[in-house]
Amino acid sequence: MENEYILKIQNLKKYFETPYGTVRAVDNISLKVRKGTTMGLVGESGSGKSTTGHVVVGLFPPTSGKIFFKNKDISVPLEKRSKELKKDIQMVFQDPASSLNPKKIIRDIVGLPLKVHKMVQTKEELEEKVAKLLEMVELPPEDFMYRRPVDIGGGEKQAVSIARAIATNPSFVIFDEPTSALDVSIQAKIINSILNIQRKFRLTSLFITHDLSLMRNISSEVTIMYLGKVCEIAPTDVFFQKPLHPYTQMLLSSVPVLTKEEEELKPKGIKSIGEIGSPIHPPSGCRFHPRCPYAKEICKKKEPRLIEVEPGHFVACHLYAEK
Amino acid sequence: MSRATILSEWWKTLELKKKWYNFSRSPLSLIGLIISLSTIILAIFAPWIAPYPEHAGFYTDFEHANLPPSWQHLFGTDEFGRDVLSRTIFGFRYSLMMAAVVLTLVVPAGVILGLIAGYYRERWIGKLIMRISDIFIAVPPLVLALSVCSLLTPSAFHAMMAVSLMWWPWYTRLLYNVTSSIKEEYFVYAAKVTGASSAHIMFKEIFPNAMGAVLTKITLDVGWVILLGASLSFVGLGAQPPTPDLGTMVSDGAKFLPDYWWISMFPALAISYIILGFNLLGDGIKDAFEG
Amino acid sequence: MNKKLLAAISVIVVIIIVIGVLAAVQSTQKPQAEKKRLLRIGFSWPTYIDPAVGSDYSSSTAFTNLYDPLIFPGEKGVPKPWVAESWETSPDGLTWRLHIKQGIKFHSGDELKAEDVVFSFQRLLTIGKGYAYLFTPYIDSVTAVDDYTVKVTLKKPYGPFVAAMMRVYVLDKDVVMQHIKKPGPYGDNGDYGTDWLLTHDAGSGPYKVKEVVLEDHVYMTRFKDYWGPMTENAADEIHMLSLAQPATEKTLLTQKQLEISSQWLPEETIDALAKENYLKVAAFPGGDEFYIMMHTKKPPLDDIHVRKAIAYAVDYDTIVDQIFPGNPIAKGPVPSYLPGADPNLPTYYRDLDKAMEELQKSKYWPDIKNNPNKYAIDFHWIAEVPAEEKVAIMVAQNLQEIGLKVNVVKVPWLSVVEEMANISTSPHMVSVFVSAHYAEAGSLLESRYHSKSADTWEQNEWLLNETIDQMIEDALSTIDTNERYQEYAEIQRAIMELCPSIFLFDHMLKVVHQDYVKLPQDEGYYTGVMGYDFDGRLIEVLSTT
Amino acid sequence: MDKDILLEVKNLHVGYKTHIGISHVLKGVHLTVHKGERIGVIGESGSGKTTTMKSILRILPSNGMIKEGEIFYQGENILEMKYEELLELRRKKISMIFQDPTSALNPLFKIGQLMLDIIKHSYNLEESEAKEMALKALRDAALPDPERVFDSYPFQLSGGMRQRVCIALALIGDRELIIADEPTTNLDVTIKAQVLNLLTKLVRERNVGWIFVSQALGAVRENVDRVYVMYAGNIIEWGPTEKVFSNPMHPYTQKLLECVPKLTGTEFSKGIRGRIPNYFNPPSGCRFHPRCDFVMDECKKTFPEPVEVETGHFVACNLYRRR
Amino acid sequence: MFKYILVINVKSKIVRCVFKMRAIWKYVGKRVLYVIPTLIGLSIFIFILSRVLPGDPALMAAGPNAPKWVVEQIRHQLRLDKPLWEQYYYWLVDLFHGDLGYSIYTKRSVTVDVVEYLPASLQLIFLAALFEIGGALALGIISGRYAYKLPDNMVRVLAYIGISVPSFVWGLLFQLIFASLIPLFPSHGMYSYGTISPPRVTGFSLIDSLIAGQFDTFVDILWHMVLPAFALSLGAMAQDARIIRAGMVDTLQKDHVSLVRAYGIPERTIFSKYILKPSLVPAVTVMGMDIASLLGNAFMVEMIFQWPGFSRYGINVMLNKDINGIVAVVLVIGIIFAIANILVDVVVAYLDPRIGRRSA
Repeated sequence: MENEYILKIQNLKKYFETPYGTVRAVDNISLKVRKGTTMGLVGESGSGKSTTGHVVVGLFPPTSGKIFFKNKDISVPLEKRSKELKKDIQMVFQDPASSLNPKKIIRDIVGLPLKVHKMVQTKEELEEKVAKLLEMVELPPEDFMYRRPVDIGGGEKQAVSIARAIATNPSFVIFDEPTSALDVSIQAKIINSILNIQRKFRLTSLFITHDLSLMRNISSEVTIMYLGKVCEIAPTDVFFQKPLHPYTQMLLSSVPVLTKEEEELKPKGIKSIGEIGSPIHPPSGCRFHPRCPYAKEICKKKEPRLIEVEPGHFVACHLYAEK
Repeated sequence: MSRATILSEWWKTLELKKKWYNFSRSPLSLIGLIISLSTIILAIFAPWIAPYPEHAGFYTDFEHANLPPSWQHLFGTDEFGRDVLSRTIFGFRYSLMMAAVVLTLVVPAGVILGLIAGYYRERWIGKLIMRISDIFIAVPPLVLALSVCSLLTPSAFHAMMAVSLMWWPWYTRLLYNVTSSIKEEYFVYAAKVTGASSAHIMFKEIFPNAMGAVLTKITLDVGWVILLGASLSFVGLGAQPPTPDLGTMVSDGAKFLPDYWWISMFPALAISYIILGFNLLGDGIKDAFEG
Repeated sequence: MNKKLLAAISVIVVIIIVIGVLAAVQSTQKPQAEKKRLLRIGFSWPTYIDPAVGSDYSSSTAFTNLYDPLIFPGEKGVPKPWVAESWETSPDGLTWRLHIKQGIKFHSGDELKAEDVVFSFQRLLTIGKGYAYLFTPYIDSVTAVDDYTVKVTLKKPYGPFVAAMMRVYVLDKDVVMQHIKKPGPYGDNGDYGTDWLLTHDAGSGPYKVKEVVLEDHVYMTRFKDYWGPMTENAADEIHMLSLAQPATEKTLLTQKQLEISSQWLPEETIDALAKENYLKVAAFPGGDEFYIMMHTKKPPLDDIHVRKAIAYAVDYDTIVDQIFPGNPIAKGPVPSYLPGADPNLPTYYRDLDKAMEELQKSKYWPDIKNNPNKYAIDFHWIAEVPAEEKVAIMVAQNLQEIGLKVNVVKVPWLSVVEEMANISTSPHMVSVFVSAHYAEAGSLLESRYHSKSADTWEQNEWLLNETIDQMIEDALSTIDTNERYQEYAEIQRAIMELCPSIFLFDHMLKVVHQDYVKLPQDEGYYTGVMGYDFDGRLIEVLSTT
Repeated sequence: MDKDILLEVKNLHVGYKTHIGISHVLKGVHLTVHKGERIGVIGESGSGKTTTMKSILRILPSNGMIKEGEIFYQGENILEMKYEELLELRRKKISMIFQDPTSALNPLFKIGQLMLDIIKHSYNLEESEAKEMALKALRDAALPDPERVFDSYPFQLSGGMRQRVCIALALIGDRELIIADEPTTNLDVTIKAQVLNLLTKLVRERNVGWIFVSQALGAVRENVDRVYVMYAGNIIEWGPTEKVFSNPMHPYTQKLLECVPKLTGTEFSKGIRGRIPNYFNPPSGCRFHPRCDFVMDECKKTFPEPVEVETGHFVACNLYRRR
Repeated sequence: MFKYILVINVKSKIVRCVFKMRAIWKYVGKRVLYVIPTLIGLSIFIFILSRVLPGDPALMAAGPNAPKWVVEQIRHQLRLDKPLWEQYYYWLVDLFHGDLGYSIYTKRSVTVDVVEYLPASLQLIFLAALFEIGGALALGIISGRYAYKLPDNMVRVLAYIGISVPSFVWGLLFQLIFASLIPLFPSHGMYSYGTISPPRVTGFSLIDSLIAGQFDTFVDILWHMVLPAFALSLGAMAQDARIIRAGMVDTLQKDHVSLVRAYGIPERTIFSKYILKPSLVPAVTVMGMDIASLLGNAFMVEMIFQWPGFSRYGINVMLNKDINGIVAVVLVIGIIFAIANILVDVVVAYLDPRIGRRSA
């Protein structure tokens, strides 16, 4: 049964030293991603969701904890990872403007992984493969192959990023807020190509976002993070029916919606208050307690453990620990 | 495929066109281009353009010394009876050669060191490079160049070496700053994640993004190197006579102010002219890359 | 912020305006000072006013005015008794008794006595700088016999000893010893007062130090109790000013803020200034000759034919007509007016055919013909004397005509001194002015061509010729003047034959001065001894400012 | 003239002079705000929303030029006002909340300095009175510890607090119209909700006119009475909020609403092809025609006159004109 | 109890103020610590260079005619007979005793020279800095205020000329025009002839003359300073005017300017307050460094105007290969440069509250 998890994160910590103190970007989280599914990682700024993605892909070595990919320990610095592994895990980054080298043409940008992994020999072969990849993300190759990133729009840039990420035929792709900088009309297009590609390649992916509505449409499982901690993990359907953690409820209630049906999904009786704490000096106990309407004495002192309240549905909150 | 090549060429020309457009937008840039080109042409074709090319070498004609500007000698003659115009034209040659030598030495070294220092800024190698470059930036380049020159025997070669020694840190700094900001860009992350080598990332991913800044700096630096060289020779630590060095000409001619003002003032104007040209051109190139 | 900034800007504007107004006022109103006879002379720094340290032109001029030497050079450098009123020599010439003049007063008011003379000798010899080199090889001991008699014992006879004593300036022992800084390099004597004497004097001369600002000026005021003869209109103050730029000097001269120009004004500036009717140009022998020294041990100059070829190629006339107008072409290794100079030597002159002929005789000729760069000649000239550049470039041009390749290199004076200390670093050719240390041909002959001076700046020839050495030593220890001059003449002839140097010209110093200043040089007077040209005892200032 | 009308923008044409040429951004924008009415302006980035708002206060950048049109504020044309009158308008009548609170607050001045300066210029008050007024405004904006905020530099505050400060600024005195230009775009989800709640609460309490500019369709729907849809410098559809959202008429509005991901996770739209046009050389006729699925020949020629499809619900599309 | 709280309230304000100061001091301390290794590196570099490169300083020091033993004595005195590291070690030890070694050019301790000449240069640079700041502010503000209009274009062209013409050319030109052709100003030196310099108290002749009550001398010195200071300041002035202009043009586009404009702050206040201050932040950095760089340009200008300052001393020791002098000149200028750097940082930190302190 263990094999079905392609990625396992165990007690992962990532701290950054800054002149102002230690930033506890990710503080002891564990999660597992099943093969062929999409795990949604949701949180606000400072929650450590992007850092988690960066650590998994190897950009930063973990401070402590382990990451297993296909049952191999990959919690090592990037230089020590094998080429095979680098080929297998790819990432699409948040900011389309900075994701593509402005001085290169699209062909070379998409072709870089192909060249690095020696998947093409000649220039013709390269152009052929790049053309195929561009078609896959719905960019007409003749039109885009020789352009530079400055000449194309944000959505198109992100499409190129996706083409680059799938160039090596990876089995696992991390999408780090791929559409947060895009307009809704463009976002829809990009999400569609992501969905298509996932289907076509049977990709496993980690989808990082702050947008719960988007998450609803794309992922099969959801992990909610707050200030470097995991609050709740649940299958998407269950999650939207029955959000348990007060933070999750607050998050859900904050989403502005367009229709009556949606309105009904939003938890009532909880209102957003307070400010997100600082990851340098996080609140004691449960990190959410200063903003939590149900906070009790114990919340200030003891950090809640992640417990499974029903199969597949985990929550880290003292409210549920008592049961 | 041929269509693809045509397309690629088309985009390239478009790129150039855009740059030229940004550049030529300001009349000052065009003036700069004209001035710089004129000095370069004068420098290259000096022996054919200068009315008395032999005056750049060992030549004396004391009978005709210190003549004021006339049709025969547009800039007059100096205390040796040499044509100041001819020597000024040859002076461009020497000045530009100095700039060329210094910059060809300095730019690659500074750029590579800067790339390494920026890319490995957290490691000891990056820190070491930056600390060393700090040492050379700790005093105005002129002061250190003068000191180094004074400890050697004065010659054009030593002056160039001294200026080069002072100059690389500026490129290292430039590249360090560019690199350390660009290395946090996502496209560098992407290249790392996909397994590209450090060398590839430094030279193929990061460096092209610094090209504009480097090119701008090189152009502006032509002026500054010439100024520094002229200052060295003004003090007497530069090229050896009878090399027609503009700085030397100014300081030698200064003895005869105000009577024979042309001996020093025309070379002085020439220095200003060449520096002005490259300053304007540099700003134009900056516009071209940034605009 | 707004107001503060406006205020700051207006303050700056006001400052600028005030400065402008003040400048305008200043330029019309000269600063009011009491009327004085001022003698302001331009010099080039460094000037060390300590007689045991300095030895160059400006330092020596300062000594002349601040101190009294044992012997004073009279007209044409003839030695005159001065502090040493009279002297006796033992027959072997090894023991000298100097009788010190009585009643000479130091600036401190104390009387000058024998022990001060002894002290001055000892201090000079201990420190070893300045003019000490004139005495170190000869002097064995100096002692005071009584208050007014000094006994000097020599190691070997020293013919020109009397002339050399023009360089012994007497210091006030008590004053110096009061200002000694300890510890210093001279043991019990600490620094021997070198630090203090850099900006103060301890002399008995007609002027005393008022203020010294290094690299800027030496101000001296008249010493009222001076014992010696003074002209009636002697200056109240002498200001030696460090001036680096001819343009500045020109401005100062025309604004009557400078009485006498510096000694190395470019010919162009002198010409321009000579047009003003209130300015005069004085030219007088400086006691030095301008040489191009050729390294006789370095190929291709180790071949006498090459040297001679060069000597015949140089355009002497242009040099004295155009570059240094007014200077007579040299007639031999020593200036022709120097006592002991032989005026009838065979000389070299420009003759390109002869030059080619000589060059073709040389063993290097085939190489030079095929590849002039192989035997390129380095010609060093002294950066501090810009006019030398003209000579250097002209000579290079001349030698180009006979097919010799020359690299002209401008070198700062001290670097020239340094490179000439070593036979391997000495350049092929170097152009230098060398003056006699005392007014006799022997002085120059010794310092120019004796082997012991080969590693000094005064000889780049590296002649290292034992015969010449012997001849010089013999001549110098000859006490009889005529006999000595005879021997000098022989040496000069021998040197001409070896052609180790190009003898360009006997140097005439040229200064521009205001017409209200009367220099004895205007009347044809000269000493030919460096540093005695501007003697406050003799210069008349006829106007007060 | 309707006395109730607070602000009326008529046929506004605005362009920017740049070195490449003139970019024709606004092409006949019109907008009406009644007293105490809450108006929403929606549109994607680059559609000219901010330009419209800046034109109202005449704070366009120096290269912006109003080519045509009128802006009436209570019957007075703002565009023809003298400088003193304009200052009066800016000081007492209309205020604006900017998109990014970080760049909108001068980093070198304390909040207090800025507020005092503004209050003093507007009301000619004593220092202490002015300070009292500023503190009251901060308190109204629900800022904890207003004294401390007053004495802080912007960088010492969190993003949410900065935007509250901007809200406080906008509410000083008795304004009649508040323009909020995407006031929550750069904030986190939960903070967004807080700020928006605060703003709507204050606007409702004081019964001032409000123009709420936003890309977040949900937030607009939940908070305004009437909504204007902008595309490429044109108002293409407007009407009462409920009607526009439940019955969008313009093809662009329809598509746009489809693109928004839903919490209910219904089928995802394919997005709108193409992107916002280049304003240097905008499409002729209806500016949406190159992206429109129902494009007709006349769309390329003439800009469609608005048609009232139901009471108060207008749409500018040739599809409806024909009908 | 109430009283106590009141006191605390008052105190807290003071404490906050002190805290702010302390934060800046801490920041300065950090910068100083960072600069020290650089200066040590600089001293090692120039020290080794001065000892390793060919040339015999002892021979030069002894003078042209000195006998061998004098040369040896000087060699010993300069410690040139010791291994390099030992020489450096002793040099460093001496440095901590305030002794920079013996100058073979002035024949006294270099420390004395530094004390003597440095004030004159600083004084000149101070006036040049005044010119520079005043001119740059005036030109920059005019240019920024009327960006892309006629005054701006004129200032821009002037600025280009100002930057391109080397300071020594300005010096010669001014000397030619304002001292020779139109004799408004003196051509060289610090005093008119015959002026006795005021008794040395601070070393700054301007201050000393005021202390001594010699107002004439004060004016005289100032009068001598105008041309060199102006020649020195022009390049930097042009440079800084450009930076200020660029800063203003840049700030003009910022949202926060739109904000104050939207709230009815009059244009004049916007320019003089909300635009000027942010544009000054980058300008101050450059300006400070430019002022420090004046020490470099002063080398030529002091030479032309024969200003008896540190830079002219620098030229002289360099031309005379006075190794201790050269090392000292480089080091002292390095120290001044570092101090200027730190001062600039402090001023910038004062102008820009974001730098150097950050609320936790």
